[in-house]
Amino acid sequence: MYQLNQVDKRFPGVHALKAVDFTIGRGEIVGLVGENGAGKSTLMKVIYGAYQPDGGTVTIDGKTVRFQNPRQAMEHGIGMVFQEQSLITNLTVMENIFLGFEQQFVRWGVIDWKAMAEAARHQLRKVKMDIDPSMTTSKLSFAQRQLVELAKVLTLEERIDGDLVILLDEPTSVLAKEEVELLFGLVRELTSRASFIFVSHRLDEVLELSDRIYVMKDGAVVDVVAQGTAEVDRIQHKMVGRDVDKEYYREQKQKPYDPSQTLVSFDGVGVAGKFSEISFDLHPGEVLCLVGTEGSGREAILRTIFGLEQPSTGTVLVKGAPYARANAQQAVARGVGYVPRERKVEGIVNGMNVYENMTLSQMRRYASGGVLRIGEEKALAQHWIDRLGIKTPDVYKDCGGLSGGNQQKVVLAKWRSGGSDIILLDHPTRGLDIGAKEDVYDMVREMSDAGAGIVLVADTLEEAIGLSHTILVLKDGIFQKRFDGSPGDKPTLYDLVHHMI
Amino acid sequence: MSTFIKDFIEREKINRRNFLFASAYGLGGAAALGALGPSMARAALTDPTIAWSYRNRTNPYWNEIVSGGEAFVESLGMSRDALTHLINEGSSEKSLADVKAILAKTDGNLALAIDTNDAPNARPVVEAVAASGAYVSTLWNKTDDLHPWDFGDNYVSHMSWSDEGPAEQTARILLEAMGGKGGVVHLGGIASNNPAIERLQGLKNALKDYPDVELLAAEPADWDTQKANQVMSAFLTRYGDEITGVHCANDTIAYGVLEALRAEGIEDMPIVSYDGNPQAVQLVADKKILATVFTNPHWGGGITASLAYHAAIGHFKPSEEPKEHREFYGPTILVQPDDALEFKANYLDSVPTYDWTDFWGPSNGPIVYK
Amino acid sequence: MAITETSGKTRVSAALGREALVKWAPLLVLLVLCAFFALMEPRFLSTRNFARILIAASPALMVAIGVTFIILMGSIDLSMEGTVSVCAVTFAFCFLWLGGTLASWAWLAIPLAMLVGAALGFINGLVHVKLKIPSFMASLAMGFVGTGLAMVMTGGDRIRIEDELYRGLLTERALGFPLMVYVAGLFLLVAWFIQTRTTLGRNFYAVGGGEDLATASGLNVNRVRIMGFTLAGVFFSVGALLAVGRIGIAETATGNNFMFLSITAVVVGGTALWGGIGGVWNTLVGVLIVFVIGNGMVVIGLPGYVQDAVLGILVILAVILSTDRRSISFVK
Amino acid sequence: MSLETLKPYFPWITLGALVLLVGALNPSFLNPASLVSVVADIVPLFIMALGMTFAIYIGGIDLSVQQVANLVTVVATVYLAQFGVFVAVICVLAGFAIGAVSGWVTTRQFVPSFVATLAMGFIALSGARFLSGERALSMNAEARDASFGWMFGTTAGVPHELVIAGILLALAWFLQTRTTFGRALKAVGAGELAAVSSGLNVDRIKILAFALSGTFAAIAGLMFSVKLSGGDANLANGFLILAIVAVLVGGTPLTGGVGGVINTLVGTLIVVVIRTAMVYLEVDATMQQMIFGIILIVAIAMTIDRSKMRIVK
Repeated sequence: MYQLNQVDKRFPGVHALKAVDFTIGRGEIVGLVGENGAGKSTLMKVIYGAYQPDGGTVTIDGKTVRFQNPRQAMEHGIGMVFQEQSLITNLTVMENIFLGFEQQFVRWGVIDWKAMAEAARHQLRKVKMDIDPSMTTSKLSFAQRQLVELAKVLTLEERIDGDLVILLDEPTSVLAKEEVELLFGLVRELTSRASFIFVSHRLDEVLELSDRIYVMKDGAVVDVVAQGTAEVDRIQHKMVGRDVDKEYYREQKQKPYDPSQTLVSFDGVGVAGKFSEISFDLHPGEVLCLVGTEGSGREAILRTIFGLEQPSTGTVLVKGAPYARANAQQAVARGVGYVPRERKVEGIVNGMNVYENMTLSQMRRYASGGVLRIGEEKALAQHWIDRLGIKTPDVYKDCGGLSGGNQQKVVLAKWRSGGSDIILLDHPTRGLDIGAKEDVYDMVREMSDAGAGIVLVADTLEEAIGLSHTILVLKDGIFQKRFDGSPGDKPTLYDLVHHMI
Repeated sequence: MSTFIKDFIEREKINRRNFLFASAYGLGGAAALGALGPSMARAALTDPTIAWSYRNRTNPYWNEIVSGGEAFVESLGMSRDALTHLINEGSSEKSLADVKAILAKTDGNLALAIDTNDAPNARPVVEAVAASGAYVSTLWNKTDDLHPWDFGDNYVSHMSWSDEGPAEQTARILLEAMGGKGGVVHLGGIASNNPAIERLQGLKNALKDYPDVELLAAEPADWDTQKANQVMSAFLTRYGDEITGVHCANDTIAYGVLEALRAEGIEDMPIVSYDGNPQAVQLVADKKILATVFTNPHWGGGITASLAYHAAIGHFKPSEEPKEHREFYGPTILVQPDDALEFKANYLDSVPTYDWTDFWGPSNGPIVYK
Repeated sequence: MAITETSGKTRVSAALGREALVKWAPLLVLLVLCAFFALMEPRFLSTRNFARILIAASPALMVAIGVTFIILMGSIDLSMEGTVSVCAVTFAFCFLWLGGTLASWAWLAIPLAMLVGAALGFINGLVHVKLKIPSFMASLAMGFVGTGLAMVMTGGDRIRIEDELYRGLLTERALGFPLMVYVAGLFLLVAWFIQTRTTLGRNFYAVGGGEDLATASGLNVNRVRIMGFTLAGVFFSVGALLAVGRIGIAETATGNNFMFLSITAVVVGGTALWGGIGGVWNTLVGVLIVFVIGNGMVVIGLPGYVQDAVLGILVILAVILSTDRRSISFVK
Repeated sequence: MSLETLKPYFPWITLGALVLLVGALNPSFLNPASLVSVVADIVPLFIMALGMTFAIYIGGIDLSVQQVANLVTVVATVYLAQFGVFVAVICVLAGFAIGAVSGWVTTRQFVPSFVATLAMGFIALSGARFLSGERALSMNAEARDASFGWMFGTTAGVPHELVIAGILLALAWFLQTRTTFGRALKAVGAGELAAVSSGLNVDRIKILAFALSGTFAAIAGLMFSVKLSGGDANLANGFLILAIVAVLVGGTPLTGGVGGVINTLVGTLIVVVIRTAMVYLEVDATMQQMIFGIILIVAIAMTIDRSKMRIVK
């Protein structure tokens, strides 16, 4: 039904898509996997009309089409469900759903809000949501927003007579397990009306949902596997072009920590509206993982350690003393390093080069009387580029132009080179390909060996279990359960999920 | 009064004698001849560029000034486009930069007439002109310690107007119209401008003789119609019926005041203003304004350019002229309802042809410093 | 579980309380200011004085509403001084040329002036969108062009509009307020209608809330932007028409002072400069705050040289009060 | 040489093209002596633009600079006789303080800098009007020459103004490229959240940026006051818009983190060339403002580097 034939796309210096063939049939769910930079996002953009291919053809039911912009693609029944941040938060739910297509509710130039609300309710019912469509979107939870995204794309049903193709881009990244199940159920139901292209880093979910899976590497489709024959190992092998280490999470490198010293100590700490009564100790060499759903207070605890949140109750001791005033400068001075989830916005400065980013938190070490010793900065950067294998032409490269994994390495190098020994990792592997993930895991072990204490909010539960010495499960800002996870004696997924939800 | 105006026009046109405004203020003793400054190396220029540098074109006052400059250029047999305009838009910095640019362009072959926008700016302008051997005459703004005779021939002259006396004159007309009692408000110019200070002082001088009139308030309206409109509205709230007369620092302010009163349906408020713009003179004739003071900006604009030009071509040698020919007041003439139309017909609707080599005929005596 | 529920609820109600406070803060500031001036000088509190404030505020309100749409999109428009001048002068020339009174074909000058405003706004939008120049710079430069154009048209002259019918905007009153106040009120309603009930108005919020997201949703953002600037141009021209109605003079200087005045008023009213939050009612309150301060300071008799400082301090205070500090991480 | 590599040099190319164009139309424009004199005159404007660069570099704007300069002309004139050359210290401190308060109001009170600095400008203006007694004041010529005469001499044909401008430019450039403060400014301008997450004291850096802007405005005001030998509350009017235009045309867009003080040098020169060219090419006075606006659009369209601007607002 929908077909790409030998589609080519080039950017200056990059051959992003190499003669890609891609087919999706009516009612089919097709998975799309590949490492970062393999060409998935370029392919998606070609499909929904944001990019125009340089070569090859796109056909729908045998007819060749060419989209100049996403809108034209929509008119042919192709819609995209973006990640949760793609709703405009100051608009109401219904406005978001019908953004760009308000004209159907306009009578004599006036928007009929009642009609729009009614139509929006109809869409929301498709995703089994019962909320007031005139609510401001900023008041929804992330999971709700993801469903609204889907409802928005499903408006194509009414608009388009022909078949629908819906792209799902990492739709599960913010969802809890049960929400994922709900979403998958919905998608399966909807196959009566639409075909889906499902893009995710979570291979298990792709395997579970998809009828067929396209595996991409270096801009080309390297394999197409049907559901029955798909194996994680084989797909991973194709994706990275090598076998993934069975010891993925480097469990063999996990060493016991030293409980005699304490780096961070929480005693009955609470932040109003975020979490309450949290107590734990972080020791040198320990990886402490905070587990819970979105909004369970995990991030707020990290932010409290980093001085960005002021605790309203309890005491926080960092290296034995509380902060005089909670701010990030104090935390950094105490040796706390923060690897934020929003890497591109909070992790690196887009527009500054590698060495400038690496010394940003520790400029004083490379300055005399406020004057920078740029030579030393470059030497430091070069040292860490070599040590971590950061792929960059030179130290002058703008960090905004690096791939996600290399950006993350720059952020980690920033803290490690500055001697930080309390490292806060917020989704450190989010959006990274397998190779880059493994590098991050290696670094986590290295840091532990060097005596650093790590507080981790992991991307997946497997990751949490695999990496951590200690797991704290949180729900709605309340401490639920503590697990010890020495190698060979780790809690199971079920143990954690049981306390999370 | 009408014969007065006729006389005035006649004299300005042809008479070389000094004409003095008929009242007893403002004229100090004759200034002694000072030591002449060093004369410049370049004696005289041939065919210099004639330029007028002024604040903006949006004010009718400056348009009048410029029309004088253009009339002068035409009197030399050139087209009016031959006059170079430099507009500073109220920026001293641009004023000075423009002067530097035109000095560089003409390589000093320049006769410049200028209002420097702000008094302190006069010194660097004059210094720059003198340094490149060009000639300059200034109007209105200069600091008290800056004198043409300190620059030999190159700083030809400075003309200003003594506003305190005429403003007092209009104030007296106003206070009489108010019957010598009630409350008056004053809407002034940009507070730091010299004429704004003098015009308010004129009102205060007159008030000394009218103990029953109270000066309710004096606020700056920045020579601006819209601002004046707002200030007058607020005055009406604050003082209401207590206001029985309005003293405006210039005509553009008076327009704003009139409209503010009009909005309230007040038609008969005594108002006086200053500058004698055509529209204001018409309003005087219509008895909307009791009096305004005409300063003949057309003549001022022409004669300032003429002085610079004739000194530049060596027609006369400024350093040989007495001090009262180098710093002098411009003419002022009071316009009241009974002679306004005649004045307008003779003076504004058909601009008199002036003898632009009669440099000091209509002037009003040497400038006096307090 | 129960604990979470209640804490959740208190969280919500606290948030609602704060939200409501921030939402109504500009109006509260306005009321407090009025109460203060009335206490200092009882005459402040009279219909006639409010009429005076509204007369002064009407043209500025129109200009501020125009720029509100632009600011809602997260852009800025600094071209209003030029546009207002050109529209005022065009109107005056055409009005006089077509007969000089509303009772003749001269009324055509009114739609014509609005058309000119739309055209200038359209060009402004084109320069901004097509040349990819940030609106701050594009509109600043277009402002120069506008003022310059008005100057070329008038040669510096002022044009008087004496027509009693047209000046009826100022002189005719109903319920104590001149007609121009009602005209401004009518256009305020039009603006409110555009803001809430038309696609274009809602799209301003979409662009301000997330431009790239709006593009991805199939919204033609460039078109919305250009139409926004065009609409702003129309409101600038209405401001020009009222300014001429108020003073009876059209000149190059008619547009003076509108730039900083209108943007200050928009921000004081609670519309965020980074886009997406606020609207025309906020702008009404903001304009009133600025003009009440101006009027009140003269009415209570503050010395002129203090007035600037008091205005500055009050503006800062008003913005501080109407900003939800917890919802923003930083401001530039 | 691809278009990409040429991009950083667009402002220079624009400047060169303008100079050559005007020179071709009127060769006397290229006379070195007159060029030097024209350039020397814009030094106060340039210094103000230099300070403004810091505010715009972090993504803000400083609309108070003109009023700060106004205030400083009054302060300098009033207190010159009393304090001699040390009046400069008072002026600079005043500029620093006003800028710092603007910065504080912006960063700590979340008032957008557009409004905060505008309002602070009003406060400075009140100060100037009060202190000057609403009159134009002039400096005592002897005191002026004794304290600040050195500002306006020439050495080997080079006006001292240019030397001062050069020193301040070098200082600003050093500050921007070689110090921790300059690096922090860049981080704040390009990615404020990342700067926070790196433990930088972002508020202090922003406040300092505005304070620097005020300081440079004060130096500009002081030079202008000495040059004109006087001061009043309106003396520096007309500086503000030109200073902003100079920064923007130079290629420091309002989005922050891009451009810098060298760009401002080019921008100021472009503005001056355009303005001077009007006189040289005898552009009709009523047309000048319109033509200035049109050339400005062309110049900005040519100079700004759009590659770092994801969204053009």
